[in-house]
Amino acid sequence: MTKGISSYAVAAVAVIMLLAGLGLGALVGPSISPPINQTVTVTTGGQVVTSTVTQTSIVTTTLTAQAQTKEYTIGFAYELTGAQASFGNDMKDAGLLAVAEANALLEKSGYPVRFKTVVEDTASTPEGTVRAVQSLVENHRASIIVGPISSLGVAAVKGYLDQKQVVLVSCCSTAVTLKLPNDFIFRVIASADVQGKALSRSVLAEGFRKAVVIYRAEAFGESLFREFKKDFESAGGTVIGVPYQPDQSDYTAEVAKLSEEVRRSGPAETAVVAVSFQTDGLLILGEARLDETLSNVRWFGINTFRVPAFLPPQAPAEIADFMVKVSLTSSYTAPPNNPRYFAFLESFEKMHGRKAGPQAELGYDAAWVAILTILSAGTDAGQVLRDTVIPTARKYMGASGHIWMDEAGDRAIQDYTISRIIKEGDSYKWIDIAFYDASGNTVNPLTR
Amino acid sequence: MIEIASSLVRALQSGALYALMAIGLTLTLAILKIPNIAHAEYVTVGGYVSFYLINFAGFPLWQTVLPAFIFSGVVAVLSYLAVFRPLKTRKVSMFILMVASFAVSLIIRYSIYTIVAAANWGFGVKPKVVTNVVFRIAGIPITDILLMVLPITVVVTVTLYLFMIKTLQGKQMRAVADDPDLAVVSGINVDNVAVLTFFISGGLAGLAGAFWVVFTHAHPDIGLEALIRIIAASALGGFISYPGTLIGAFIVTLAENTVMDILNRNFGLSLALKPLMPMIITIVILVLRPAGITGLFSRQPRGRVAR
Amino acid sequence: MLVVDRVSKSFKGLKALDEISINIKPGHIYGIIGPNGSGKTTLFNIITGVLKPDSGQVIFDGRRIDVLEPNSIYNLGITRSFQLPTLWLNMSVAENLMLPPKQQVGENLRKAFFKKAWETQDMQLSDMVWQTLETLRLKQVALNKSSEISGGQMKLIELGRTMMSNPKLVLLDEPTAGVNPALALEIFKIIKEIKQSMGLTYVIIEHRYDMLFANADYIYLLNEGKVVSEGSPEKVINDPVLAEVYLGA
Amino acid sequence: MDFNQLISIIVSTANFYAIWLILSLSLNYEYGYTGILNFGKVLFFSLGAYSSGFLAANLANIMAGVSFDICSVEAVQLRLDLAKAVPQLPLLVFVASLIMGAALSAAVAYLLYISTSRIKEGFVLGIILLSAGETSRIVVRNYEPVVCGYHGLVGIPNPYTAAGDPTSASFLLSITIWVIAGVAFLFINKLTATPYGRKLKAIRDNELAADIYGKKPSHERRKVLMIGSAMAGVAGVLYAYYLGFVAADDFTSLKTFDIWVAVMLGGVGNHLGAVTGSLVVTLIDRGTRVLRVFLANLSIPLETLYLRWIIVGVLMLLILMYRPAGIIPEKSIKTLGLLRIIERIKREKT
Repeated sequence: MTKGISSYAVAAVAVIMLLAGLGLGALVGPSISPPINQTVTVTTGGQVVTSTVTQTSIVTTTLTAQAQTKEYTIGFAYELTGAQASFGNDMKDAGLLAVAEANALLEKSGYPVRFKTVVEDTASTPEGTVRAVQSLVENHRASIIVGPISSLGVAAVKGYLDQKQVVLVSCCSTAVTLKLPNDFIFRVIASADVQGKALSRSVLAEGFRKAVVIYRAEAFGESLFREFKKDFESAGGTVIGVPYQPDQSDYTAEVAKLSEEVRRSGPAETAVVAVSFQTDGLLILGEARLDETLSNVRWFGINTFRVPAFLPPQAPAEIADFMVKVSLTSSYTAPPNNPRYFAFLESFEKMHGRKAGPQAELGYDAAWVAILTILSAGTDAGQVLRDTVIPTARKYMGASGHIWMDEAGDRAIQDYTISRIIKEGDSYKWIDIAFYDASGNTVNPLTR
Repeated sequence: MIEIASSLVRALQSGALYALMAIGLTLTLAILKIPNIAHAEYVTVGGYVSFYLINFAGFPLWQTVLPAFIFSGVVAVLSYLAVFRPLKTRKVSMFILMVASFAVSLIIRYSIYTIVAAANWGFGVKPKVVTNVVFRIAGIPITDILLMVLPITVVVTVTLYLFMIKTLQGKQMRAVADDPDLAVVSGINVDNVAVLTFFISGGLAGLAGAFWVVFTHAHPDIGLEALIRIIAASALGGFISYPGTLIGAFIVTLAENTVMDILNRNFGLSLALKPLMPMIITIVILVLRPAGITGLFSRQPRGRVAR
Repeated sequence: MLVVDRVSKSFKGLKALDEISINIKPGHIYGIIGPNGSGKTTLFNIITGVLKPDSGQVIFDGRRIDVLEPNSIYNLGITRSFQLPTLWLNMSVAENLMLPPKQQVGENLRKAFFKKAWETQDMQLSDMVWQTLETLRLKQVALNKSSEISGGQMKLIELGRTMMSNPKLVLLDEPTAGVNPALALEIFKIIKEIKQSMGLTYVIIEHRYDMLFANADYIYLLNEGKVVSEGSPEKVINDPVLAEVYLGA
Repeated sequence: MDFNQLISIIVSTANFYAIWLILSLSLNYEYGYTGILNFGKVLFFSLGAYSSGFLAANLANIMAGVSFDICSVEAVQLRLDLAKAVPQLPLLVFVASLIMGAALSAAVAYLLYISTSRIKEGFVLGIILLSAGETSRIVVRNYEPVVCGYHGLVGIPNPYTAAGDPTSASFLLSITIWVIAGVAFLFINKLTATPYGRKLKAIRDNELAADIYGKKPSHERRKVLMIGSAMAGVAGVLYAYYLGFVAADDFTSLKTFDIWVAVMLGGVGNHLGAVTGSLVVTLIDRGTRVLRVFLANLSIPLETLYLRWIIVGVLMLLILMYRPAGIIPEKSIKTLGLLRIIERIKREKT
């Protein structure tokens, strides 16, 4: 008899402990870091008085209030640890730049809106992304989420965001399966098909009809390879793929395979295309350097190669020399000579003391789209924001070009500039040689 | 044929490095009965010592080897003194030691993460010194890393072997491996032996790390990434055999390079499946040949050992 | 009752048992003596199924048991104790004693859910445990964790577990090893008591020959895996082989 | 902080907590009670998730009579549309997934156990399970037909689509998750507070003695591993439906270690320990996120992102050294018989 009671008592205690623990966590959490959109900052003269009030209550203050500043929180969910950490940190910093710029402009104009950022780490895993986004939405009341890089992360939070009605603007997710209309997911990058075509056309434009592609065996790399292959073969070319598991520290076997495929297909008329990120790209180039065949063919790469991390002083000069030797040609997501792109690069370096990494312009644009959306909507109601993103983005000219979103909330047109690395004296430089015209699917050389 | 030959050369190169990493794991397991997962982190520590000296002090690679050895050895000894010794005196089970080593590995790895982030070194950066091709045999590149690592592995192996059988300390180590209680009774200071074992195994891992970082890149996860191969190599040696571990390391890399190459060539198996190889080796070895291993793991009751 | 028929066992070429034969009849106390390494514990391990013999067979109540698993041999009625106590260290003394009884309904995965099915049995069990605790004078530590009691008490629990399992044949491996002389005497007294009251058969390995010779009905002297002398205590004690074996003369 | 915010924090934390609780309970049943070193917990967890994704995707295709590639955007749209058109369907698929997830995990556990029956050492079995988990992850991520390989399977509909609006549907799902976790707790509690639990502990504490005293260690271990894996499979199904998404890349061995940390912190061999341990791990996750933002506001230059892991590591070491039994130490299984002995001893003392 007593036995039965104790078993249920144990269960009851467990449940009470669970609730108490959760309640404690929830109470402690926000009280350490007060939710910002409930904080009203009153600026009077040079003095700033901050008082926390509920949204409906009226601010009463003895000081003469000149203007009430409304503060919105933009939540950044980026890959700050794990496999894509170097990527995620760049995106986050680019986004922070956008918010700083926006706040400076708003302050100058005296418009009573400010933006606050909260950064959370997704640990480069789907579950980590869910936890990060939940914390942003619930602990910090983020009006809009910017990030993450990985399509898996975006896919993992899609259900949650649709239910909570919070808009997410992703910088870099390219998965085709997320091309769904009427959801809360928006992407300032074109899905893989556009980039695949641009890459394919840039190879074709140089007269190659054979290509060997070494690519990351994950969502991004695989879809890009698929689209590349489709377009390249439609133009009468042949493509061989060498997939590799990303996040390893040894790619010798894969590079040897690549070399073998190139030799088989004829080094003179074959282009090597690398679909890699920064860390694996460095390893692959470092290994390919030692290979005779691969040192004497033309290389093409995606935009990740066109970053300072591949050049001295951040990387050994031998790798940069190799890139020059094989005339590595890379495309990046911006229209040629876009002043905003160069302004972005400059401001980034000024703010963070280092050069922007691959695709950082997309992180910058994603944050700007989020900011402009809130400003145009004038509210942080999720439904309204969702309907505002597409028209707002269409009006925005970003560092990565014009962000024309289709009905699914994905970028429909992407500008690509094709550039090649050269060595001038002791320094290495990327020069723009052509641009990709998405509407005609052609590559046009740049003439100055 | 030439492809097979060149994959053999590649297997030899990374096999020698994995062998250096795995020997230490086998040493601590066989002598002290500590399954030290944190062993992989000593590789990372050595790698970062070498990376720092190369990139910020302008050292050539060969000069970074000794500092990496000593530094990693010291980190290993510290982890022994701070964690494993107190636990050992409590006579905890091998499993508890493994859990503790997992905690140690978390602490070391994320401390490195913190340092790298604070110093703004970047993740996945290539050190300034790179591998170079010294000469080619029939088109197969022979790199300077291979020419450095292979002799070092041979020298280290032979030295360690001689050390174990000729010197007093080596004999003590073997005595402790055979029967720790008996060793205590015969007047061996087990604690000194343990410190020495940790210094040597941590040092060897650090030494391997110094080369490994040049071969790959500087990232706090390089040790973790190598861990499965280290375990597989050690498993092939039955977790106790020191030459077995050596051969095991070569078998693992052989499977990852040559066997994978053959599978890819003849059966169209995607190279993306390469990381399966060490896992499959581990499973097959443990399922087919558990006898060599069960001797080590005597059936200890959990908690305090009745004695 | 138990017949060990020309059993051999070797470890890495070392012969631990060399065609050994033993015959145990019910209702007696048998003693097994011999120097270290003479194969006494190996013999127990083979009888209880922990080890499989290289050759020969073990027959219990007309049934060949050397092919069976330890748990099946136990269910036939053979139980044993160990020289180094192998208690369930994270459990209390009382629980250690509650475990041995056979056919506990509550130990069945499917029936465990239905408390009614096993409650009465568990209550009866507690009475048995209580009695055993009384016999062994262990009540004061009944609720202690079995890793936190003295070595002598551990030996008593080893003995208690054999009592709890309602066996026909009990093999005791040095029941008084590491125990003070007073308690050792006590232990043999208890063994005799149980033998009387429950009619059990005992086979005892013991280094304290004085006690064994005083209590056993029949002695086997083992050396290098063979029986070198057997018979009544008086016979074995006067056998010159005994001195030879122990003094190496 | 207003009430709704508090509620939503509790709800989402409790969802993860409940799923983690099922895993910790099952691991505690396997390790804490029976001493099985299951380093491959994530394998059985993932099998549950894969079965949900696989069933949801393929049944939707079959229902609609189309043969889309389950990974295509059309198929995703179809799944979501079909759920709205036939609102009972997702609930049905959910129940089917629960059954299939549990059965598949148990079956795989069975096969793995009998194929390694020659191995007597638990440590070796643990390493085999660990390797098996990683192997299955790499194979599934490279093999599209299961759950779309590296792309992951998007659009597993909420089982309570019939409820109408997404908020109440997801709340119903949350309640389902909690109820299942509660049932798991009661189930495992009732199962082990018996002579059966005592027998398992005997196998754990000393396998040889248990064998000598007539318990069948290998036999019982197999059953325990199967039941524990089935529970993990159920947790996997709940996880997949909660996220509405499955990807093989989510199931790295680090997840297994998270569960181990929870069990070791909480205290092995008692279910309250698992309850507490997974609560601590959950709160560390939320807590360090808050702490990080707090420290960032103080503009301390140190990167505190990695602090969480260092805290977990230090906490584990402290527990192992100073409180080896965990936060809540193991207690005797108080069956009626034992209670009677306790009573008698009390009576005798007075």
